Amino acid sequence: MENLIALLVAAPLLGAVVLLCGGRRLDAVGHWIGTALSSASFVIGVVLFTDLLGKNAEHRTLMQHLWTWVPVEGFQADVTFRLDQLSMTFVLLITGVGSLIHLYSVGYMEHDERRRRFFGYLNLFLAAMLILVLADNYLLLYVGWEGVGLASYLLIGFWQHKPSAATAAKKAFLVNRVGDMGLSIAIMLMFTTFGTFAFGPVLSHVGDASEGKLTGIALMLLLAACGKSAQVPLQSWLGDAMEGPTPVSALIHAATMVTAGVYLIVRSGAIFNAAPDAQLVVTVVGAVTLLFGAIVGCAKDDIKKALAGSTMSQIGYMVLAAGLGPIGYVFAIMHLVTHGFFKAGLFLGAGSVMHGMNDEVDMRKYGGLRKYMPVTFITFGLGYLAIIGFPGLSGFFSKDKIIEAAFAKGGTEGWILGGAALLGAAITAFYMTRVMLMTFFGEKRWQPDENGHEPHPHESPRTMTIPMIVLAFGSVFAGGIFGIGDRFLHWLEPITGHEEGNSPVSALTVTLATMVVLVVGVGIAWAQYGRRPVPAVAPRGSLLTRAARRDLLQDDFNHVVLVRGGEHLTRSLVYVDHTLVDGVVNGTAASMGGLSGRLRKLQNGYARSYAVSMFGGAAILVAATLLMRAV
Amino acid sequence: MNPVNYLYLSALLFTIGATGVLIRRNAIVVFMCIELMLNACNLAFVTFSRMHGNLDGQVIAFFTMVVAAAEVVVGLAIIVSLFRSRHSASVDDASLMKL
Amino acid sequence: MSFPLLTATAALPALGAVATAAVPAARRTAAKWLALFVSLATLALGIVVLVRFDPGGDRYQLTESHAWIADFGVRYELGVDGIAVALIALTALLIPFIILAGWHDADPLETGNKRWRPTQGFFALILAVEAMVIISFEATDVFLFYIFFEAMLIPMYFLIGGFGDSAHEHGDEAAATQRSYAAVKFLLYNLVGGLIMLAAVIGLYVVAGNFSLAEIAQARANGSLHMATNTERWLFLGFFFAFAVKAPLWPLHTWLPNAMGEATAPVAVLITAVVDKVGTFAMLRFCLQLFPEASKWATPVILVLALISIIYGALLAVGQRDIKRLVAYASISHFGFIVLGIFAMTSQGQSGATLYMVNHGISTAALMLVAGFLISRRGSRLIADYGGVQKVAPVLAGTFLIGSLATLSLPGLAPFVSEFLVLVGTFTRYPAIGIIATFGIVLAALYTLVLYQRTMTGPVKPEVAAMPDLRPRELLVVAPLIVLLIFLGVYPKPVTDIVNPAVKQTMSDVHKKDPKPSVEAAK
Amino acid sequence: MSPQFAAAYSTSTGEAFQFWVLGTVAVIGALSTVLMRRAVHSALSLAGTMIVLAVFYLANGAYFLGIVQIVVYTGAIMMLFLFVVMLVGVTAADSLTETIKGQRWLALLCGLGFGILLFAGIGNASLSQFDGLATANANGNVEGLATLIFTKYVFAFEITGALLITAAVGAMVLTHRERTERPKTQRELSEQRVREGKHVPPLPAPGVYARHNAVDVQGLLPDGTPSELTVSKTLRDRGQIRDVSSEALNDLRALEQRAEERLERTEIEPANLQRTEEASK
Repeated sequence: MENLIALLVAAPLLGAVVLLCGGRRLDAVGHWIGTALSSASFVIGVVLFTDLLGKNAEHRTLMQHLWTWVPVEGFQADVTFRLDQLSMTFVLLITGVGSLIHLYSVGYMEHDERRRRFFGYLNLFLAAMLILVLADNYLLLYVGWEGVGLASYLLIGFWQHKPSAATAAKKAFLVNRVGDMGLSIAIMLMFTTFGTFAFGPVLSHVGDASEGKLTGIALMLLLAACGKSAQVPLQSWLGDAMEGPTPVSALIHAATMVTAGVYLIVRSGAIFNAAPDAQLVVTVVGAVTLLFGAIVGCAKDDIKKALAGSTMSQIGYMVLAAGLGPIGYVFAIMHLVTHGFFKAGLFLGAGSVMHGMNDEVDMRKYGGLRKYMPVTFITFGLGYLAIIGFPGLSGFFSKDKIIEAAFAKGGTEGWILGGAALLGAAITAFYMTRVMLMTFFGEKRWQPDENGHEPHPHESPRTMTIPMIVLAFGSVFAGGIFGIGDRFLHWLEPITGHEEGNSPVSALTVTLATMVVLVVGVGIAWAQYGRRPVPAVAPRGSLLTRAARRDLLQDDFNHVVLVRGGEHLTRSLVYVDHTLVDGVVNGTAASMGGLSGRLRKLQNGYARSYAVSMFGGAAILVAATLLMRAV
Repeated sequence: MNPVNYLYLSALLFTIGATGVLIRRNAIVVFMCIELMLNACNLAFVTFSRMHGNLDGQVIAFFTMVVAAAEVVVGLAIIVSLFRSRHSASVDDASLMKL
Repeated sequence: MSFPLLTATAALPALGAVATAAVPAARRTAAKWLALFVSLATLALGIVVLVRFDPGGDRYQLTESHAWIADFGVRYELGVDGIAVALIALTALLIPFIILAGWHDADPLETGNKRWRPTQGFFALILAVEAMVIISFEATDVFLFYIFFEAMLIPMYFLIGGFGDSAHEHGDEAAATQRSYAAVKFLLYNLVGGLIMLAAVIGLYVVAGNFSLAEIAQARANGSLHMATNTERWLFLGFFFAFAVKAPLWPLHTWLPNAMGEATAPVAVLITAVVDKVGTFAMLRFCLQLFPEASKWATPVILVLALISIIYGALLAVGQRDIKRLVAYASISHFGFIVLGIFAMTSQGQSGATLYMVNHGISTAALMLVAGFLISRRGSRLIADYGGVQKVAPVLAGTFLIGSLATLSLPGLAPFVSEFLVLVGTFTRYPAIGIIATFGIVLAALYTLVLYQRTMTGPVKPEVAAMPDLRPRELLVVAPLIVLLIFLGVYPKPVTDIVNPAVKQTMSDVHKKDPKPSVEAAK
Repeated sequence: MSPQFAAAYSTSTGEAFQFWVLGTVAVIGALSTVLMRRAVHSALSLAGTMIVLAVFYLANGAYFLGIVQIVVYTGAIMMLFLFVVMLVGVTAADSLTETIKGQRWLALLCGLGFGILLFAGIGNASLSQFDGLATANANGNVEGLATLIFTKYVFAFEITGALLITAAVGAMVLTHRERTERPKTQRELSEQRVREGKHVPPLPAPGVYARHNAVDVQGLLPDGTPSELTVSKTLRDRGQIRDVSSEALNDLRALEQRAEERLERTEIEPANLQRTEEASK
């Protein structure tokens, strides 16, 4: 069975190689090859999953050693895959949602002449993501980590002819690189502390290391997670990443890749557990992002950017949960999986809307679409209900647990974190209702574009609706399946560990409070967008709204401080290099030239002059000889 | 009188000759000064010969004379052809190496 | 006596150079094929060396030793350790690609003139450089090394000055001026370095009485050759200066952007991927072995210089407007990493540095050669003159992207392994330096992606609209390099296996041990 | 010979007297070789010095060299010098003003320094031992020299021969002017002159004035202007034409001035009174 693990990665990798190197010959069948190979990976994943289910909880970790990667004195990195409950969960999520989105893309990208390459990139992404979750050491994880970054870069910038897409892709990669820097420093710290960076030895010897070092490692891991999972302060790339095709946003920037940070934190749980200070920082980052993303999501008129804000916020929940330690790990992952379903569904729905609306993304130009695209409306609606935590749907089970866990942290921290999570739930209800109302309800607000083409909203083809329906099912039932009877908890507990916190408030109170804020959020949204018509042009809005539209000015800060500052720095350095460093050398050369110009005058061409020098030289030689004799 | 005085005389003549080479511009005079230097050397050789009691010094002086003769022949030929082309016997005029 | 394999490996390209130069003016194509054939034959010999080399065997293998200048104890001594073998293989590997990439770079503008034979000259000079570089890697006699270390400058000077890139924003005349400026600058910088090294070489002879690396190192190790502290330091500085110029290390780097910018792309690759490696290689082989104490003494300063190189080179690369100069500054940054790895004095650092030399050679070759193909199509080196190339020439753009990704050390591609090893090796001993150096990887992403974005993406500029995609010859150059980048990124073991024993030796030369991890049990 | 004897070695009083007198002459000769403005004078001074040296050779027991010095050096080489001086121009006197900045001072400084060094060197050398040539010259000086030259130094001697021959050939090559075409006959030359319409009659004779009847004075044409054609080409090329056109006027003016000085008039125009004898130089 172990030997199948490599196949999980190999199938999409093969797809990527074949599709990217295959050339035009494969244009006709490329998308089916890609879909087939990603589905193959899913099937292998299911086979392995059933295998794992058939084993005892203690024997559910499979290892496959492939080859020794970097063997250097005192430094050993292997290509070894590790399949345990945690990675299995991810494998299924990635390959499952991934395959659905492949299928969806067949329809969505139908008119794109570079569809083959798109599928190649998607397969590349799957392979990298699988390496990320299957890696048995941090260095191999790093390969997947950067690999998904690359795939994300390629896919965000898929429509490269649009400068905005190219810029967004570059920005995503760069911000991620800052996070990667954290990961590499974390690995280096691990190496100096433990002499290795394989999961097993590192995580089992955490107790022997000093807390200072562990805090350092943990904070660096958090930095990495912030980059990949778009957490404050490295969140700025996610909104721009929506420049990519919508399936990409669904798969990479909602369901899978952006959750890699949560995976990293949960995977390194042992380290975080031993570094309470770092954990506190994790929860703060999670809470801040949760609110940040939610606020941004409220202000965006671009449907995908609103969803991106939501993604940020939801991942904030997960990070918050992960920061709570063993109380929250399981719920972080659970929310991650359910979020994978409903957010992918929402994005695919958004893609379907755009598909029918000539790629219009401004929600103020939608309205009343429920009549035109019923399937999309229903699936999107189910996703909506799931994300706001409507009782009985997926989000309810997972998010509720996280809020509970936040309170269970105890003390003032618990109240603050729990309060933030509750507030986030209210805002989530608000902005998601807003999206729902602006898109599917109310009067139609679209107009002919400058070429006179009026959009003709229509339902999307079967290849697109089927994945949406499947995901909608996931959005509705996943939470129940996982949550009822604590199935998910029992499945993951051997890996992450679990402990019940001592919550100052009962679970029922939390649930009730959640329901109340939910209703409040929906109500405010309905009052604002449901009762009266939505203006087609955005009103100026309050200061907060305007700031939120600009991603709470974080981008402006980046622009002024990092981009402008960087430009000035590089420009002045170029100047310094040219005038100072090179100037010293050129100055030396020039002074040499001047000196020789002066010395050249001694060479006046008169033989007698030379004779004097000769004679003088002879005299000096004689003198020297005599002196040597005398001495 | 100590015969070393011949050597002092030789040194004096040599120095005068060398200075002459340096300060005169007429190629012929320069040549004469060179001859003077050679003769000064010859005097030293002859004196050394006497000092050491063998004739080797004189032989060297003899060779010097022969070489001087050859040198004068070629040198004067050069001066003559130089004069033909430049209408001057000044060594300063032959300064093509000048900037 | 066995077959002198090392001599043959160096002599073959040398003879090839002579033969290529002798090809009549009209038979240009024959000269090209001859040069390619010779370089391939050299590659074959290089592979034989690689195979015959036994990583577990003696330190120096395939040795040859003949008296040369007996009066000064100069011997013709050759021998290779793992590091040298890896670099010889790299050199032999890259030259055929350089020749193939420069296939049309030296075609004469007018064919009538029988005495005008630039093509023959170009390829002969490349082969001459190859011969000298290889023998520099092989020489275990300091004097022998010095001679070829310096002699390399002559063909390089002509290659830079004589066969420049005419794609200059201010026209041909400005290009010619810039070119001769660059060539002279290259020559003078390296000559100054070489001169100082010569003084140190002579000093070494005065102190040690011979030039044999092995003998001196052994005598130093067993204490029979004692050097006064100051003497050792001065000699070390003399050697190091020359290598730092060649490498090039900040602030001695300014010749590289000029040289790489003005030379044709294949020659630029020759400079940075092959010739400069002699500098870093020599730091490992000569500085550390001959002057271990002085090396340790100078380490802090050198590490700081390397760190400055990394960050400074990367920042300047961001600020460049010219594709080739950008790659040059990127190389400066990378050489900073190599030097950092060497002087971190840890196994990981030095293995990483050696691996880095190989990988940097391949990755820069890939990036620079594709950049050269790009430039030859548009006739401009300015980044601003491009845009949207991806749309018209996807294969070119794809290979360019892979080259860029290799330059930014993407995991899975070869440079990542080496860069990470260097960083880890540095970090274990000097955490602060390791962390600052890590900023280099962010900056690397910045400059490569900005380059890619500005040239390849965005709306198609009218000037590039008719740009043809990679031709078969060009693809033949790039594809193997990319395959190699991926292969060595995934499976660098063949190289590390060869390098590790040599690094172990060097570590014992400087009497340094790797720092122990604080939690040993985890291993 | 014992050291005591060697230390006491001294020459006869006669030789000492001869040395001091003739040595002074030699130094004066050398100095005037350097300092005389005319090359002829230099040459003659040098000849004098050489003869003195010949005497010294004789006094030092180098009889053969002494004779050779007189015969070859003074007789042949110096005559060769004089010959070339004549060829180049006897009358030409060099200006002794220095044209190269600092050259003279440097030369004197170097000369002085070198001289001091030589003197110091000789003074410091242990030159007390003099063997004399009594034994060496026992079989006669010429025989002794011949023995050495034809045995020990025979190879050098042969090479000297080769050197002399080479020098002779070299001198010929240097001074010989290759004729690249057949020389024109007199007839052809006259035809050419007629064709070019120049100087059909013989060239005019040099000028004849009351005070100058030399070949280097230009003759006057019928209109009174001097003509360069009247002076031979060699003199023209050397620039040795004497300009006497304004001499008579100058003389007249000088006469007038003297007359005015006597009459105690003061207006003097010195500039115009200069004789322009060497104006052409």
